[in-house]
Amino acid sequence: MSDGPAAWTADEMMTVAAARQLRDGAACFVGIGLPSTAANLARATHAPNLVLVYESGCLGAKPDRLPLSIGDGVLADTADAVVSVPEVFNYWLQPGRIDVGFLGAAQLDRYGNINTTVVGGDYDAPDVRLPGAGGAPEIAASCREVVVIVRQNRRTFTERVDFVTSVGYGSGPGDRERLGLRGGGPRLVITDLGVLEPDPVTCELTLTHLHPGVTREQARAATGWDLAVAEPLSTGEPPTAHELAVLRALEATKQPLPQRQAVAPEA
Amino acid sequence: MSDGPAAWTADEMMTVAAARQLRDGAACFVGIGLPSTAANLARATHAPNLVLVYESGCLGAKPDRLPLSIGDGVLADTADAVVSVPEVFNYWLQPGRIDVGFLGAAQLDRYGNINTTVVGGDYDAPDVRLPGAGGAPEIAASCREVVVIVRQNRRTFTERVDFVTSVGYGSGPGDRERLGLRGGGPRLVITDLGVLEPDPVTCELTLTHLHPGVTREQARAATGWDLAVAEPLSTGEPPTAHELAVLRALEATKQPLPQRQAVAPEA
Amino acid sequence: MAKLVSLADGVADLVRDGDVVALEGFTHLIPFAAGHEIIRQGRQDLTLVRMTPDVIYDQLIGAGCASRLVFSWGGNPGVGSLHRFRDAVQHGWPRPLELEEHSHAGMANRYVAGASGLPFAVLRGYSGTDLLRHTSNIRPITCPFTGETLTAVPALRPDVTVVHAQRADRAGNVQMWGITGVQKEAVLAAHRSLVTVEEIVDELQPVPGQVVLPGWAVTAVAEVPGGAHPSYAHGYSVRDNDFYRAWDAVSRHRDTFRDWLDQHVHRAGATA
Amino acid sequence: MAKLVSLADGVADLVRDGDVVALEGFTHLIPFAAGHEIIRQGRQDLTLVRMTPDVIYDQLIGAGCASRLVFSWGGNPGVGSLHRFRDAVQHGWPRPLELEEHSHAGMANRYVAGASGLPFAVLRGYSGTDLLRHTSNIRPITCPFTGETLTAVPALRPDVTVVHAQRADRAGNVQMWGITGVQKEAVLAAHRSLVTVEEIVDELQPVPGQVVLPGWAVTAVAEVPGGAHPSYAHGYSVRDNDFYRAWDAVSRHRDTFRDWLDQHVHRAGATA
Repeated sequence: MSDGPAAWTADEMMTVAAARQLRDGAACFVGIGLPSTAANLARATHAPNLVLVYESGCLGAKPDRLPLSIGDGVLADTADAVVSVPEVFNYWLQPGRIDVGFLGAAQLDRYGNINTTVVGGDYDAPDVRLPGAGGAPEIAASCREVVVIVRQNRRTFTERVDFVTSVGYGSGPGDRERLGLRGGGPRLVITDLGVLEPDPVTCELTLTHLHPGVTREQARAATGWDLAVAEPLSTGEPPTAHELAVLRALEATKQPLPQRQAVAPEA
Repeated sequence: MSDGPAAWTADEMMTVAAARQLRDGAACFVGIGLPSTAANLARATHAPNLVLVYESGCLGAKPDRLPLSIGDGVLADTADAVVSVPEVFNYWLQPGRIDVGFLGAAQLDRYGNINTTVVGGDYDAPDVRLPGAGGAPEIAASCREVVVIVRQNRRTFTERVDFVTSVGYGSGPGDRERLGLRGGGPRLVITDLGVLEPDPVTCELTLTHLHPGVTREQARAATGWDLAVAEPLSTGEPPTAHELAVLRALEATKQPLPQRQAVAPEA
Repeated sequence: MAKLVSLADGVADLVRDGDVVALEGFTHLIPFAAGHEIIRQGRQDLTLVRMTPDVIYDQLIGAGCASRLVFSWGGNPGVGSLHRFRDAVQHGWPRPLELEEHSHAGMANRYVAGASGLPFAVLRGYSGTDLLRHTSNIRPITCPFTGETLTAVPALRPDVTVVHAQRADRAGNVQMWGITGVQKEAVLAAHRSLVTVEEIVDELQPVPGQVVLPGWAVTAVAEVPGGAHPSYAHGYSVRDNDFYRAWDAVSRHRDTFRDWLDQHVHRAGATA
Repeated sequence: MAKLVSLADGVADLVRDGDVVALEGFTHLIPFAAGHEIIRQGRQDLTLVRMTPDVIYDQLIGAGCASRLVFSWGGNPGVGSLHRFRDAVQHGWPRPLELEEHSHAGMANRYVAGASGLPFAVLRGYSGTDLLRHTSNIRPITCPFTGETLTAVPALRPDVTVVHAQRADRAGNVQMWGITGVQKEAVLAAHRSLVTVEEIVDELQPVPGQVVLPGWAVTAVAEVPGGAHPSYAHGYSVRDNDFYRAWDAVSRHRDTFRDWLDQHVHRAGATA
C-alpha cells in the first residue's frame, strides 16, 4: 500500500479529511452524498467497525458500493437491523446513542447554525426554496457531536443564515443548554479549503487547519464573516495514494449519469 | 352434527354463552382462561374468521389447541403478525380497533366496575393480594364493547368493589364520557347462572337471561346487591351437542395436571 | 377484511377532492402508480402529506392536484431539487401551494400519534429552529414529573393513506419488507387506506424483516405489479435511478413536464 | 460492542445492591438462570421492575433480594397466585415489599419513554381507576392542541435490564424471535444490559419476526443454554408447564420454598 501523495481534487480532500475524523467503532448518522461517501471511505480504510446508521431505519449498514439514496436496497440487505423510521428517530437518535452526526448546509453561520430551508426573500415567497429539514434538526440536537461537510464560499458561509433549520451554537455560549439540546453540537466543519472548529470559549467557528495548497487568505475570502484563524494554523496531510484509490473505487460504484433524455415509462 | 341438548356443567354453559356472543370477523382482545376458551370455541364453530388478539403481541392467532399462557408459542406460530407489547397496546388497543374485550373479575359491582387488585383491608395491608391490573384498565376503556365472564356469587358480585381496577360505568350514566373513556363499556356479563346487561338508562347491571335450569331466585341470592331483573326474563338455549363436543375437544388439548410433586431442575 | 379492488376503483372510492392524503414509502415502495391514478382521475384541492415529497409529489403538485403540502424534506434524492415543487412555491404554478413544514422526527411522531389514537406526540425536537415560527402545529409541553420543557406535535390523521407493498393474500393481509419506513403508522393513522401490491398470493410466506398489516386494518388492496416504479419493491425490482436523474430535466420546464404527464400518465391508463 | 462474559461475571459486574433491575420476557424468553444467579450472589435491596412478575420474581422476592416492586400483573400465568409475592405483601416475609403498581399499557409506555430518551410517556389509561390513588407516578397531562386531558407516566430507566434471547454473534449482536414482548424497549431504556442467549454463533441467520439488538447497544452477553427454563426459547425449547403448575405447591409454604431454593438454586451453581 503506497502512502505517498497524489493529485487530488478539493472534494476528494474534503471527503478524506472527513473520513479521517471517524474513529473505529463509532456510531455515525449519515445522509446521502459526501457524508455517506466519507463514512464508507472510513469503513473501507481505518475504521472497519464504524457503525453506519441511515435515517431510513438501517442500523449497521455495510454497503459494498455507494448507495445512491438513503433507502437503497443495499443498505437494508447489509444492515444488522432494519427498523421503522419512527424507531430510528425515537429509540436510536433522540436518546443520544449516536456518536457522530454528519450534516451538509446550504448556508452556515459563524456559530455553526445551518440553513437548508429557504434562501432570500420571505419564508412564504423565498428566492430559492430548498428541500427543508429532513432529519437534520434532531441530528444537530442529539448526536454526541456533529460534523458539517460543506464547500466553502461567501454565499454559503454567511454572517446570518436566512433560516435556522438546524442549531449549531445558536447565538453563542450557553445557548445549546438553554435550548435543551443534549448533544455537543458541531465539533468540526470540514470544507474544500480546510477545517473549522468552534472556539472553546466563544463557540465561534475558527479556521484550525488548511488543506495542502490552500492559503488562509483564500479561506478568509471564501467566508462571509470576519473569519477567526487559530495560531498556529496547521496544514493537514494530503490524501494518501491508498485513501485516493479506495475513494475512487467507491465513487466508481455509483451508476453513470443517464445517456438518454427520455424517461422510462411505467413498468 | 347433532344439535340436541346434552348434560353440561355450569362452566361449560357459561363458556358456550360467551362464545355465542362473538360475531364472525370481530376482533377480540382475549386473556387466558375462560375468555380464551370461549373465543376459540367461537372460532371453531360459528365464527371461523374471529380475530384473536393477545396482549403478548399476537394479532390474529389461530391456535389449534388451547394456549396455557398468553405467551404460548402456538400463538406466535399461528398469528398473522407478532408485534411488540408496546405496539399491541398503543397501535391496536388504544385507538379503538378492537371490537370486543373479554375480562374476568375477582369483584364486580352493579355498574360493572371490576376489581382484580386487592380484597379486604387496606391497599397497603390487604386481606388478599390479587394479581393486579395487567391489560384490563385499558381493555375496559378502549374496546368497542366489553364482555365480562365471571362466576356469580355474593363474594364476587358486591355492592362496591374494594378497588376499581377497571372501570365499567363508574357510578352511573355519563361517567364514562366524563372520564374520557372512548369504548362502550360492559355490554354483557356472562356468569354460570345467566347473563346481565346494563340498563340502557341507569347503566345498572340487570339480569336479562337465565341459563337453563337456573331460577331468578338463585341469581338474586348469588348477588351482593338488590339485583334488577328484566321483564320478561328469558332463558337461554342449552349448549348443543356440537358446541359441547367442540368445547370438550378443545379442553382436552390442555396438558394434564402434573402427577409429580418435585419440580424439574434447571435444564 | 380488506376489499380487493382495481387501482382505478380503489382511487375512485377512497380518494376524494379536498382530502388529506398521505402517500408514504421511504425511497423504497413509493406508490407511484396510485399517484398517477389520482392525477388521471383529476383529484383537486388535496392536502398532500409525506415525509419526503420527492418525484411522486412533484408530479402531483405539477399536475395541479394539491393546494397544501405537509412535509419534512422535499427533494429528488441524490439528484437535486424538485422543480415542480419549487415552481409552485416560488411562482404559484399551476396553483399556489401552502406549506406546513416539519422535521422527519416530528412527522414520524405525528403518524405515531395518529396510529396510537392520541391527539399529540412528544419529542425532543425543533428547539431553537425557525420551523417554530411558521406553524402553530409545534408547541411546547412540560413534563409533569420533571418540569422539563419538550416539544409537542399534533397527530396526523389522513383521510386516506396509500402505500405500496410486495404482497397481499386474498383476505387483504399485507406483507412488506426491506425498508418499511413509516408505512405501518401512516396506514394505521388514516381513516381509510389503499395498498397496492406487486402480487396477490394464496398464502403469505414469512420473510425476515417483514411488516404485516392485517387485512382488518386495511380498507382496500389492489394488485399493481411494478406500481412502485421508478421506486422499487425489494425482492421484485430495483430502483430506476436513471428515471430519477432524468426527471431533473423533464421537470425543469413546464412544457416538458406537461408533455411527460400527457404521455406517461394521462394516455397510459391504469395498469390495474 | 457487547462483551462476551460468563453468567456469574455478568451478574457480578452489572447487577449491584440497591439497583433498579428489570428482568423482562413476556411468558417467553424469561431470564430465569440470570435471576437464579442474582439470588446466588446474594443481591439485596433491589427495586425489581417487570410487567408480569411471575415465578421468576416470586423466587427473587422469596429469596429476600427485593425491597420494592414496580409491576402491572403479578401471578402464575394459567395457574394462580404467587405465594411468595403475597407473603411479602401481606406479611412482610422475608422482608417488606413496597409496591408501585401500574397497568400493562402504562408499564410498556414507561419503557418506551425510557428507550426514547424522554422523561415521560402519554397514553389513554388509568382514567377512573383506583391505581391513581396509590402512586404519584400517574399524572394528568393536557394536549396543547385540543385541550383534552390524557395520562402521563414517567420513563423507566432501570440501572440494569436482563433479558434472554435465542442467539448472539461474537460481536454481541443479539437476535430473538417469537413473542418478543417489551425486551427491546427494556434494554434500550436501561443504563446497562445483560443478555443471556441459548447460543453464540459465528453469524446470525435472519429469521422471520426477528428483533435484532445491535451489539453496540448491549453491555454484555452470556451464553446460557436453557437459561429461560421453565419459560421457553422459541425454536429451542418448549414451556415447562408442569414446573409452573408444581410451583404452586412448592411456593405455598416458606419451608418447601426454602428447600427448593437451597436445592435448585444455591447448590446448583451457575450454568455458565
